[in-house]
Amino acid sequence: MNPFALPTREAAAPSAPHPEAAPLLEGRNVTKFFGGLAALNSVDFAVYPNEIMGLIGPNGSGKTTLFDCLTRVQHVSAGEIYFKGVDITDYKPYQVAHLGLARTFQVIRVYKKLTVWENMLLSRQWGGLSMRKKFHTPPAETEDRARGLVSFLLLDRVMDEQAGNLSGGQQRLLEIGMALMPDPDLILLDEATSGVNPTLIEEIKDRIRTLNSQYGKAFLLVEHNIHFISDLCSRVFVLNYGQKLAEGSPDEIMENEDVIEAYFGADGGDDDDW
Amino acid sequence: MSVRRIWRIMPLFILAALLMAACAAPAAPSEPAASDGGEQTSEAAVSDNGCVGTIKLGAAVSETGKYAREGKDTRQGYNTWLDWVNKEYGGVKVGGDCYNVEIVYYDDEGDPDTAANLAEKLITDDEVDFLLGPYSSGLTMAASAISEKYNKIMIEGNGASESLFERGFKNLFAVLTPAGNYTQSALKALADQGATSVVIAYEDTAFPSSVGAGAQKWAEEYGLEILGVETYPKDVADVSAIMTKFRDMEPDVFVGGGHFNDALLFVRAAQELGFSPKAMVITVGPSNPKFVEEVGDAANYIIGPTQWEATMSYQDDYFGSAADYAARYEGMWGEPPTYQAAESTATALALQLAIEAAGSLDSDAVRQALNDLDVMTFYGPINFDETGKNAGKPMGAIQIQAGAINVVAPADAAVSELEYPMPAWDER
Amino acid sequence: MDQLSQAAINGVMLGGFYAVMVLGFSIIWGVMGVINLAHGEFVMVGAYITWLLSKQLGWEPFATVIVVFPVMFAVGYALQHGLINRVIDRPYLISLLVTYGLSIIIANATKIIFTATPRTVDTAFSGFWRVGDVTVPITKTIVLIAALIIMSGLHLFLQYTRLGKSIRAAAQNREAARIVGIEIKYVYAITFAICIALTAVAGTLVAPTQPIYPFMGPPLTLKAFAITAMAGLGSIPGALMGGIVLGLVEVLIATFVPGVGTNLGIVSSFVILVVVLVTRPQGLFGGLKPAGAH
Amino acid sequence: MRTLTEIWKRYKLGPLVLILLVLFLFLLPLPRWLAPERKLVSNSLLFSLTQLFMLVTLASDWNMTGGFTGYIDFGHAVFFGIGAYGAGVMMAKAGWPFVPALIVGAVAAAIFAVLIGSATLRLKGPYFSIAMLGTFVAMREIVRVLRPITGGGSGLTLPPYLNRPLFYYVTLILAVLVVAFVWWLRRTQFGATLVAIREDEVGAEMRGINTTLHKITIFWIAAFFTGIVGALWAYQNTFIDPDVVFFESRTIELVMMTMLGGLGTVAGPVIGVTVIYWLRDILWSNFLQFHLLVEGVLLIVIVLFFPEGIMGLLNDPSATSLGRLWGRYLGEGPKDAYQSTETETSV
Repeated sequence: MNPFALPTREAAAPSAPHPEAAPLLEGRNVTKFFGGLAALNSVDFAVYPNEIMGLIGPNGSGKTTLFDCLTRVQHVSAGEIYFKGVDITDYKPYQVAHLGLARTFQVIRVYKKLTVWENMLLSRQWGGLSMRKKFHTPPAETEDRARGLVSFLLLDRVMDEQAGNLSGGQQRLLEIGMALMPDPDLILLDEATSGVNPTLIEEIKDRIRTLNSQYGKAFLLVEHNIHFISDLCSRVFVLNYGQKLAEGSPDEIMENEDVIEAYFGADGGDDDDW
Repeated sequence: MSVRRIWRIMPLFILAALLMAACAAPAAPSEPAASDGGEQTSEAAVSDNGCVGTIKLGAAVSETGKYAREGKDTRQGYNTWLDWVNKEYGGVKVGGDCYNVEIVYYDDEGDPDTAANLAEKLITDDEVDFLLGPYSSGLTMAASAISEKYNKIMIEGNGASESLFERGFKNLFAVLTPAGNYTQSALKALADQGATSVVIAYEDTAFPSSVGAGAQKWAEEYGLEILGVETYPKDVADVSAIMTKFRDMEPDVFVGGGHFNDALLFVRAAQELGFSPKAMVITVGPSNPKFVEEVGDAANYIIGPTQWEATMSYQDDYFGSAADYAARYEGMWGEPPTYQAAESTATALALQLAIEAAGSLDSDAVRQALNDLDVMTFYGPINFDETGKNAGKPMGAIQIQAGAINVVAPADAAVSELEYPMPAWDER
Repeated sequence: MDQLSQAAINGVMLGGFYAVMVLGFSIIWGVMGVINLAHGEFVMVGAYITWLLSKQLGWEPFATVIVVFPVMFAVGYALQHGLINRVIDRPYLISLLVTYGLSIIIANATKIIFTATPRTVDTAFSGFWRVGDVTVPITKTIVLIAALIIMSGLHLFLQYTRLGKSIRAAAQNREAARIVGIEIKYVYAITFAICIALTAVAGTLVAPTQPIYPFMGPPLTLKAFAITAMAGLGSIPGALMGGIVLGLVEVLIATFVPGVGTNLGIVSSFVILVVVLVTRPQGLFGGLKPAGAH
Repeated sequence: MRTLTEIWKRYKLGPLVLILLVLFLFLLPLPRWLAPERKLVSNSLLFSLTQLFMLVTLASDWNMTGGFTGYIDFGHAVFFGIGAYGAGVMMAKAGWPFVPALIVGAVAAAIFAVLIGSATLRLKGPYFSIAMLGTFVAMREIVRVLRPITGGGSGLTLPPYLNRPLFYYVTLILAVLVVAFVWWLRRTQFGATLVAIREDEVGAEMRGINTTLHKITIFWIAAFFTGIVGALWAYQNTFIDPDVVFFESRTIELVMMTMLGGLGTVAGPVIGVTVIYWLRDILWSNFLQFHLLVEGVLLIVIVLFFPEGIMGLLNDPSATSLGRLWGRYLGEGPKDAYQSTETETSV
C-alpha cells in the first residue's frame, strides 16, 4: 500500500534537477530590511522542479527570514518572488499555501490544544477557499491520507493526544506531516531534524528521497546537519549576512573557502554539526 | 469540547436548574414569609395594637449601584412612615378594622432588568398588595410596566421624568412634581426680579432631559431669552467647555440639570473660569444639605428647585408640620431628611390615605380613591391628575443664603427673600 | 479667538491631569504586560485619602501627597506580591479579570466605608487669574505643574538610576534581564508599587478639581486605555502628548460644537482610540515594545 | 466516584439526561395552564429563566469569538445594543411589528460586526479587546447624540407586551439552538479552524487558512445571535436608553461566566451562566451590602484557581480527545464514536 496515501502522479519523474527547465520557485533581488538592518540583501535564487536544494548559513544569516518572505509572512522590502511562474510577491500566506508551497518551522508551530489528528486534517483545507465547504465533513481521501502520514511518521499511537503533550521530536514529525497533508509541490523544511533521534532521521531522509523520486516533490531544506544535506541535496545555497555567499553541489560548497571562512571564522568549529 | 464532556457535567447543570427552581418555588401562598432566593429584608415594626391583619407592600430600591445613596434615602423615607403607622398611628384603618403594614424590600442594583424582575417577584411570589416605587425615573419606568401589566397599583415619589406619564398607565401614581415643572417657580421668581436671559445645560438622560425641556418651556413662558442649550453625557468629569461657552454669552441665569456630581462640577467650573451669571439654578444638589457641606461658601446664592424642604409651611394631621417631620426623621436616622426621603414618606402616606378613603384593599377601589384624593400633607398638596401626576403641588425653590437653605419660592411657602443678583466670584 | 485660547487652556489643563493619571497604567502594562483594570479605582483611593486628610485633619490637599505616596506604595508592593505576581506569566485575560475583580472590590469597599455621597476637597489655591479675556484656574495650573514635575522626575528616575534601568531592562527583555542578575520579582514589585503610588497621587491632584465618589474609577480606566493606545506603552513623553491631545480634542469639540459638543467630545476619545489602534498598533509616539503586536 | 462515572457512561445517561432536561424546561410552564390556581410556576420564575436563557445565548455567542477563536471581545455588548436599538427604533419610530423589527436589529448587528470586525480583528491580544471596548463606549455616545432617531438620552418607549411564557419559549428555543449550533460548529472543519487560529494564527495562515475570513465569519454569526437577544431584551424591557442598553458590565459578566464554565467549550457558557446566576441570588440574600464585594472576590478566586473553569475540572486530561471523536464520529456515526471512545479509555 502506498505509505503516504498520495495520489500517484502521472508526471513522476526522476530526481535529477532540470536546470534548463523553468524554476519552480524563483526569487529575484529579494531584499528585507528590519529597521536599517538588511536581513536579506538582493538575494537571487531558484529552486527547480523535482529538486532537493539545501539552504545553509551561519546563525542569523537570514535563512528563516527568507522562508518567511517566501511564505509571505514577511513583506519583502524589494524584489519579486515567483512560484510556478506566478508572481506571489503580494500574495497572502494562505494563497501561497494553496498554490502548493508548504513549510515547517524552526520554532515548532503546531496547534497545541488540538489533537494530532485534528492538526493533520486542518492542514489540508479540503474545501479550498470556499466558506461553505468548511462545514462539510472531510472526504475519505483526506482521512486516508492523514492516516497514512500519521503512521508513516510513527504518530499513530498519539493520534488522539493533544499536540501540546507530544515530545519535541514528535511535534517536529507532526509538523512535517502537516506540511505534507495538502500535497504541495515544494516543501520548505526548516531544521526538520533538530530534536529527532538518529534512527528517525534516517527514516525521514529515506522518505524525502522517496517523495522526491516517486512523487516529484521538490524540497528546500534549512539544515545544520551536514550529512543530511550532503546525502540528499543536489545543490546547496549558502547565505551569509543576508547575502548569497555561494551556490553549488554539496562537495563544491564544502571546499569553498568563503564558506569555510564564514562558518569557522577564527575559532573553528564542529565539522559534523554546522 | 467532546460529547462526553457535556454528559459529564449534566448532573451539575441539572442540580443548578433544580436549585433555581427551588429558589422560586416557595412562592406558595401558604407561606408568605418564606425566605426565598432574593429576599433581603422585610420591615415590619409590629406592635401590640390589636390589629387584625397585615397589608403587605413591596419595594425594590437600590441598595447598591449608582443610586445607592438616593436609594438609602428612599428606604429611610418609607421606613419612617412604616414606623409611624404601625407604632403611633396604630395601623391602617380599613373600614372598621386596622391593619399592620409590612414592606418587603429588594435591591434592584440600579439595574432596570433587575427592577422589573423584582417588581414581578413582589407581585407574583410575595403577593404584595401594593407597590412602592424605586428610586429614579429609569427604574420606575421598568418596574411600572410590570405593575401595569398585573393591574397592581404602584405609587412612587422618586421618578419625575415626564415620559413615565405619557404611556397611558392607569396604575402609576406619583406624589412629586414632575420634572418638566422643576424650574418653574425659580424661573418665575427670577423673571420677576428682572432677569432677561438664560442658558441651560443638562445631562442627556431621561430625567434631566425632562427638566431641560421644561426649563426651555418656562423660560419662554416668562419671557426669558434662551441664549444657549447644551447637553453632556453621564459621568462627565469636565464641564469647563460648556461653562466657557456660556461665559461668553453673558446670560443672567444659568440653569443646570443633572445629578449631585454635576452640581459640584458646575460650581467648581464656574468659579475656576470666572463665570458669574446673576443667578445659578441647579436642579439636583443645592437643596441637599450635603451640597453646602461639600461646596462651602461658594454655594451661597445658588438656587435650586426643591420638592420639599423642612422649612416649608405645609402641615398635616399625621406628621404635623414639615419641621415636625424633619425632627422625627432626624431622630430616627441621625441625619436630616432629604426631599427624596420626604417624598418617599409622602408616597406611603398618600397610599395609606387612599386605602382608608376606599375602606378596602381592593385595587380598583384604591385606584379610584387615589384619583379622588385631594389632601394637604407635610409634603404639600397631593392631587393626582388623570395621568397619575401630582397636579396639585408646585415646585419650590430654595436659595443658599449664608450657608442656610432657605425657601424663596413659591410665595406661599417662602421663608426668605430671593437674593438677586449673585455677586461675581471675585467680588465676594 | 478668546474662546479658542480659553478652550486651549482648558484642554491643556485637562490633558495634564490625563497625562499624570495614565502614567502608572501605561508603565505597568509596558513593563509587566498587565493591563490594570482597577486603575481608575486607585485614582479614586488616592483622592479619598486626600479627602480624609484635608476634611478631617484640615491638611492642605496638595500636601497630602507625602502620605498618599508612601501609603499607596506599600499597598502596591503588597498587592503585587500577593496577587499580581500570580498572573504575570499567564494569558492576558487572566490579568484582565483579576484586576477587574480588584476594581469591584475596591469600589464597593469604598462605598461601604465612605458612602456613595460625592465629596469635594477644598484647597487654599482656588480661584483664577485673569489674563486678558482668558481665565486661568489656579488649582488646575498647580495640577498641570505638578504633573510635569512628576513626569520629569519619573523620566530621570527611569533613565539614570540603577533601579530605573533595571525596570527598563525588564520591560525590554525579561529573560536577558534575569541573566544579567536583575531580581525580576523585586523589580516588578517596585514597579507596581511606584505606579500605584503615582496613580494615587494623580487622585490627590484631581481631588480639588472635581467631585470624588466610589464609582468614579471606570471612566478613568477607559481614558487611560485611550491615552495609552495613542501614547505607546510606558512612554512618558507619549503619555504627556497623548493626554494633552485627548484633553484638547475633548475640550475643543465640546466648545465649538453647539448643543451636543460635550457628548461628542467623549465620543471622540473612543473613536481616536479605535482608529489609532487599528492604524498604528504601536501607538502614535512609540514607547516600549507593544506586547502582542509583532 | 469511579463506579458512578462508570454507570453514567455505561448506560449512556448523558444524552438521556440532557434530553430530559430540555424536555423539563419545555414542560415547565405547563402547570400554569393545567393548574393555574396552585401558582406553581410564577411569572417571576419564568422571567428569571428567560433572563438565564438570554445570558446563556449571549455567553455562547461571546464564547464563539472569545473562547474558540481566542479574540477576547470586551465590547461584545455593542451588538446587543445595536440589536436592541435596531428593533427599538423600527418599532417606536416606524411602527413596525416586532418580528420584522427583530430581524432588522439582528441584521444590523451582523453588518456592523463585519464592518468593525474587518478593522479590529487585525489587532492581536489586548489590543483587540481594547479596540472593541472603545467601539462599545463610542457607540453608546453616538446613539445618545443621534437624538432624532434614537430618542437620545431620554430613550425610546416600546409598546409593552409582557407575555412571559412567550418570551420564555422564544428564549429557550434560541438558547438551545445556539448551544446546539456551537456544538455542531466545533465538530466541523470551520470550528476546528477557529481553535487553530487561537492556537497559532500565523501558522494557520501559512498552512492555507484564510484566517481573516474565518474570524469575520464567526464574528458576524456571534453578533447576529447577540443582536437577536438584544432585540428580545428591548421588547421585554419595554424601554431602552443608551445607559441601560449599553451597560458596561454586561460584557465582562459574560466573560466571567464563560470563564467559570470553561473557555472555549460548548457547555462552559451554559454552566457558568447557571452557576453565577444562582450564586448571585444567594449573595443577594446573604450579603446584602457586600454582595458585589463578594462577587469581586469570587471572580479573583475563580480566575486564579480555576482558569480552565468547571469544564476543566471535570475533564480528565488523559481521556480528553477531540480528534478521536472527530475522526470516529464523522466516519462512523455518533453512537459508535461514543462507544469506541469508552472502550479505549477503559483499556
